[in-house]
Amino acid sequence: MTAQDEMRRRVADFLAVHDPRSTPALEWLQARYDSGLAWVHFPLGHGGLGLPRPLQGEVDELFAAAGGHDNRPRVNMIGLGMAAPTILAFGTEAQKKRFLRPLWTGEEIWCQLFSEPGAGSDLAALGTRAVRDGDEWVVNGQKVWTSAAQNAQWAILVARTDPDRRKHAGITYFLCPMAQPGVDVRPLRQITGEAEFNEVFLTDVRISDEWRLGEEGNGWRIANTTLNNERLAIGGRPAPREDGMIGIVARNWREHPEHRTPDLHHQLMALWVEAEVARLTSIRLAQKLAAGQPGPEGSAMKLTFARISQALSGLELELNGADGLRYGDWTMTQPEELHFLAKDASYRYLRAKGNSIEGGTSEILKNVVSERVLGLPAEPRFDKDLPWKELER
Amino acid sequence: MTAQDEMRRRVADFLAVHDPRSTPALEWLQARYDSGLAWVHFPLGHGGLGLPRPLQGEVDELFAAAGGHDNRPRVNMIGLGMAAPTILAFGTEAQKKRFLRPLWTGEEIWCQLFSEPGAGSDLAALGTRAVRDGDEWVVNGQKVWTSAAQNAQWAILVARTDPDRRKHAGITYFLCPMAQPGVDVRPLRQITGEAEFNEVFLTDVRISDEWRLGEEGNGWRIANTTLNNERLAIGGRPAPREDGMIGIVARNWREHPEHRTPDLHHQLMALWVEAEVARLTSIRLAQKLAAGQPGPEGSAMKLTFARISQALSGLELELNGADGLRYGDWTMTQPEELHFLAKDASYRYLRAKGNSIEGGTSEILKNVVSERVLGLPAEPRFDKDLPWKELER
Amino acid sequence: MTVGSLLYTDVEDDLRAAVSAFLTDRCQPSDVAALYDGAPVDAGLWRGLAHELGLAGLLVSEELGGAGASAREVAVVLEELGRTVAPVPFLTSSVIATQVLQESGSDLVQGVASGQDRVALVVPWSTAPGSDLPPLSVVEGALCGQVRSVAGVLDADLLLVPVPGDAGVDLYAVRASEVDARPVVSLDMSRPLADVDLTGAHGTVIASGPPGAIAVQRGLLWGAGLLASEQLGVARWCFDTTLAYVKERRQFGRAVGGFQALKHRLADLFVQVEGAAAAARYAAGVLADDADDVEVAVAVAQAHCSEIAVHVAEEAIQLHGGIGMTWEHPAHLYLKRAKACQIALGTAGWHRARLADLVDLPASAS
Amino acid sequence: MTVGSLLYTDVEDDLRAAVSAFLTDRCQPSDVAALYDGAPVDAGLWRGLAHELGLAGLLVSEELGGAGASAREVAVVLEELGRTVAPVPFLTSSVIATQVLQESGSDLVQGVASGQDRVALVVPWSTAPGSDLPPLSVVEGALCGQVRSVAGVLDADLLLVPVPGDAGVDLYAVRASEVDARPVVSLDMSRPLADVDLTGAHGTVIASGPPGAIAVQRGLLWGAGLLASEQLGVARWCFDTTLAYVKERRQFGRAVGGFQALKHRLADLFVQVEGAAAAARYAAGVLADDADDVEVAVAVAQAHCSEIAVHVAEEAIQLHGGIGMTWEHPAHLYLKRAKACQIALGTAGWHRARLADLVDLPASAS
Repeated sequence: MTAQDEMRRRVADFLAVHDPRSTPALEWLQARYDSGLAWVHFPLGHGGLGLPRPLQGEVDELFAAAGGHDNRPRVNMIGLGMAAPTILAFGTEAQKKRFLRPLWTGEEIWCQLFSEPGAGSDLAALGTRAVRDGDEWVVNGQKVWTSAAQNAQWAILVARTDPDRRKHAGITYFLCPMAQPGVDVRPLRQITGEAEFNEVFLTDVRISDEWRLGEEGNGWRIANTTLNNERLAIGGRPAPREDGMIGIVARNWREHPEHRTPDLHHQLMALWVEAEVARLTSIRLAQKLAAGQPGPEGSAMKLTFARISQALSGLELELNGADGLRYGDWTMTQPEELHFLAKDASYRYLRAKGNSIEGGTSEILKNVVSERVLGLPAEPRFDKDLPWKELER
Repeated sequence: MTAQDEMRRRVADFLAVHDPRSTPALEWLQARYDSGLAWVHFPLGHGGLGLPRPLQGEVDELFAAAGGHDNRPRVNMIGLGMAAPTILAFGTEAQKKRFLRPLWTGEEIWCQLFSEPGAGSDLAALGTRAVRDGDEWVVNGQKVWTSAAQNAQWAILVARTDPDRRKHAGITYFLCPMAQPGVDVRPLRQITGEAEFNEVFLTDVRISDEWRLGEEGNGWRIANTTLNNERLAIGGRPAPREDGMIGIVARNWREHPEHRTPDLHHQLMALWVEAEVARLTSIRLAQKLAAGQPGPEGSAMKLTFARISQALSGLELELNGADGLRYGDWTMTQPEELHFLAKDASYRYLRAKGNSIEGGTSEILKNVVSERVLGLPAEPRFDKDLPWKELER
Repeated sequence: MTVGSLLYTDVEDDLRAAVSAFLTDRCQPSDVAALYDGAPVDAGLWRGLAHELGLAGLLVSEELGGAGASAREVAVVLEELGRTVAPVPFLTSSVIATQVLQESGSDLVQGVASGQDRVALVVPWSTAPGSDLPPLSVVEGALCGQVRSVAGVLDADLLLVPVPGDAGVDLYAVRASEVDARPVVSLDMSRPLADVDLTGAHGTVIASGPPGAIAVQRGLLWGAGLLASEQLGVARWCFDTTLAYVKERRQFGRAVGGFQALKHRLADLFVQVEGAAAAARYAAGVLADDADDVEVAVAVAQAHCSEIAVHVAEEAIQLHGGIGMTWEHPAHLYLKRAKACQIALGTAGWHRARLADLVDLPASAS
Repeated sequence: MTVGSLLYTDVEDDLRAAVSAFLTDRCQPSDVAALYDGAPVDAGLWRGLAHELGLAGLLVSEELGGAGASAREVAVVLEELGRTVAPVPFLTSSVIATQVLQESGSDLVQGVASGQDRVALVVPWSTAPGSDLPPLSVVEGALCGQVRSVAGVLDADLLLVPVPGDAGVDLYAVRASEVDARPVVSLDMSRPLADVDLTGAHGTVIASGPPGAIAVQRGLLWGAGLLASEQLGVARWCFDTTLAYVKERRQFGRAVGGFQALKHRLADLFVQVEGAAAAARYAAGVLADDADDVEVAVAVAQAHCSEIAVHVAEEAIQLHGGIGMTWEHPAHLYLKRAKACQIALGTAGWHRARLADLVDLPASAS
């Protein structure tokens, strides 16, 4: 029996016993986790069956088709996409037991306490301090760009535990309870008017050593695992033609003949071609990955999509003429998830500016492509071997 | 009497005595030099009157209007534009006496032996060696990108005289007689088919110490004077609208309605605007210079003109359709001067590629703008303080 | 045609210094940001500029109570207003409406000059010189129709309403109290727009037929040409602020402005902003001299400056990294102004198309 | 429509290896450069490719003596021919003319398959699929007229001459000896053009009316779609060569490829070349499957690949510094091929305009 057959049989068996219509959501999700059908590529006992990762897509589709409850993946993106694989890779058995199940079922939402005002692209320069005090760590510092912090029960956190070592070496990785005293979450308003993200101020926050992930001083390596999962998640799924922004602008063009000019047409067609080529390129990349030719080229796709989405959203405002001068609503809100395409054109224009910053700026990604894909020399570094505390900041 | 009045009076007096129609060219030019009307901003005795530099333009116009002989400035660009100001600034009295007059009259044509295959943008890395032997220097090495070498009697030359010192410190500047044994000039063919430049191989070439310009080891500073004069010369004179490449392409557009497409029109108009803005910018820069607000912004103009000229010449081939696929003549020739605009569109397309390389690559010029105009940090350097002989090449 | 001075005179430098000092004192980025949350515009800001600095009637001749200055001085003021994204009706009232009134020979211009009346031309803010005006009609002496996305109308005292007809434009002067102007949530709240319902409003015809059309076109042409200087001011703030930031911001143990890719981008931006300065100054000079080249100069200035202001503002956001995406940092105020200005008074594409006609480079064979 | 594999099969990899080995052995850059100085094309090069490797009839079915391969294999051959700027009539004869003959149902295709006949379609090399054909006439059974800038005709044995008429195209097969083909000094001497005077030539009509027009269009469409793979080969050579050069060339004590501005440009080029690979492979796949999406796929591939090949070739010249401007360095051969290919079979702009029709994004309201 192939892995696929086994998976299908198990899904069918599960559905025969757990009818989603008659089972409460949480109970159903917990049962699915316990049956190893949460993420089938995870090991037995941790929501999986040790099956090949590509099967997961079909599992989700089968359950969705059967009316299964969903675990609100868009609300817990950090948990599912980043915390879970990191905990799986570096957590103790006890940590995996404690965290993975409520994470997957959505009982516990996660956020990420990585970036700092002074440590963005250069994350390894981070200055949030964690000082050991018996069986606990006392954490002080400021984090930023934390989505979902206002809803999260747990955070993945990196902090400096040894300022005397070089910057990459003195970092430790923690799982931080967000309800702990001293955790102060403040919404961070963006240029759209919304606050998708938060600043998180940490003042004498005590974290049990039990919630340290991996060895002391190994945090940089672990954080990179997390971040690689982020870039993987950002990389494109196969999309139909005219998916996303280009579809919106093309529809706008078709529906508003009165807005057409030769100049806008030139821009539109150039971007249509770019969007189609990007689509084909990302399909080709996925085919390469599937054929076992993996690589860091996902960074290149992120670059491309950011550029095209920014150009298209800018074009759309010009296309809208007098209406391009208007905006939906500047009221500050804290959206639970991002509804990029559902908002108005002016919102998209502003929000798209973040595409080339969040999850690795385009500048950093071009470094990644040129160094890791093309093998060009790394930037000269003056900060790699100095103790962190001696770095100019 | 203002300087301008004085200059006009002297020109009138000169013409009254030296009628160009009845005086042989060389004799007339020598007399003009001796009257201080060659370059009026040069000192007395060296072809000038110590008048303000901006007056020179009118002097040339007055003589041209009176039918004066010209000193073939396009054939001796290196001599007039680069060698002369450098000799004036750094030469001994004897050197100035010996060289400036025949240089200006065109009796002696000059070329420049600076760049080497291994030292282009990084000219200070040059490896041509000059070793002292009594009152002479013995020079060995290879130079490249030497225009007019086949016609030149003299060259300005930089060579390494002390390999034990750091790269910028061990260079000396020479005036090299091109007829000397061991000077081997070979035409260097370009992608256009022509050989505008030469390679010059120097094998045991003996140069009298008399022809050393400035102190031993001071060659880098002197060479920079030469090169700054080059960039000054390249910077734009005030031009009328639709001057140069844009004029050619615009004329082509007007004369060939059958080639017009919306796509080409979009490109044409975008470039027309860029060319007009560049024209206004260079006029504004000249106004700033005249008002005593000088700066290295000339580098920025060269960048811009290179980009626009390349884009326009590429567009012109597309515009020409089936005829854009043709070429004038691939036969190798050695033109005495550059006739960029008089050649066919395909030639211009190829030749324009050099605009962003010769006289400082666009990459180097962007460094210049960012560092010297904007005050951004210099590139990290690993080669500045090492002895030249220890540098990796 | 020869090109006049593209630099600033001493008088212009003094004017700039005065405007700049006033705005530094009275118009902080936080004040502008507050407008997005519904704070009212500080009426004292315009009063100060109009009365203390005498800017309201800058373009109006001295006989009519103005300062009798030229487009060159107006351009300098607009640079400073762009540099501070100041929420004042200078461009709409003291440039566009003033030029319409002057061209119409209307003595209402004295109200502008005295600083008593703020005046707005009632067209969508995206209207380019030479493009169609919104259809309006007059029924039994009263206006009838709506105009969307109009700038400068919310704080105006007097509106100039062009009613296009077969023989040109009938231009009505209408008191603001006659019309219903509904505020629009605008991309650029530092120049908020309104939807204007004119139905039932009464006014006075101050020009009609071809002269009315000419007056409106002159207002729009001056608006577009001088908007370039406002865009230059926006671009300069973005460039200067970004340059300062990359010199100071350190990552990987270095100022980020020392990374070559950023250096080259800043060099490119410098070239583009210098180009914007040349184009905007040329347009201002030609408008001041009422020279033959006006239409070309305005089209070139708009085609270049409106793209450059947006590009520099976008680069400012990007090169500031995350901080540029925050509400707290003023960069977004400039991005929103720059993008709105790109659409205002005709897009770059519109002006390139206009230019094609002006310089005899037709799009197609026919 | 779903997207098939955009990768290479093992069979395609083997084919590439064989073609590459042959060309490495037989077609040096110096051989190509010599063509610009009037050296004759080495006839053995095409003979070897045609007979030893059996490429002449790659697209011809096995019954008719060909290899019965698909557009996918042809694309791989074209990538290698682009990578070596090889002076052979594969694209003109074995792709374009072959498709015209196959669509016409002419048994002349057997001559192509056997390697005996090189065939050329007599249209200007700039002719895009769907664009007008040059006017020719037939007077008393003999052809009459000239066609400028025709590719593949100088070494052709047989010419296919389309004579447009009211009801379509009459397609004549004419022996090369019947016509006067004057060589043209070409921008790309590795695919030299000729001006063809057909006056007085006699031939055989192999298709006429609408089927003739369809046959010609099919040839041009296949040519344009597969030219993208040749352009990909050109772009790949330029990219690979430049990447290797900047790693090795040292200035200021560092490999120039370590300067960040260059690193970022190379990253951009990489992205563009990968895009070209995806677009070219998609076009080849869709042509191979004769799928509905053919016209869109061809237009996208041309719109992207023809720009990218030129851009990468231009960047190769620039990033090689002075050496790239020399005759001695092969980069110029690729620049000339890339620029000629940009114009060949329709410019990117032409293909974007075609695409606008195909995907219902009309230029104007009417």
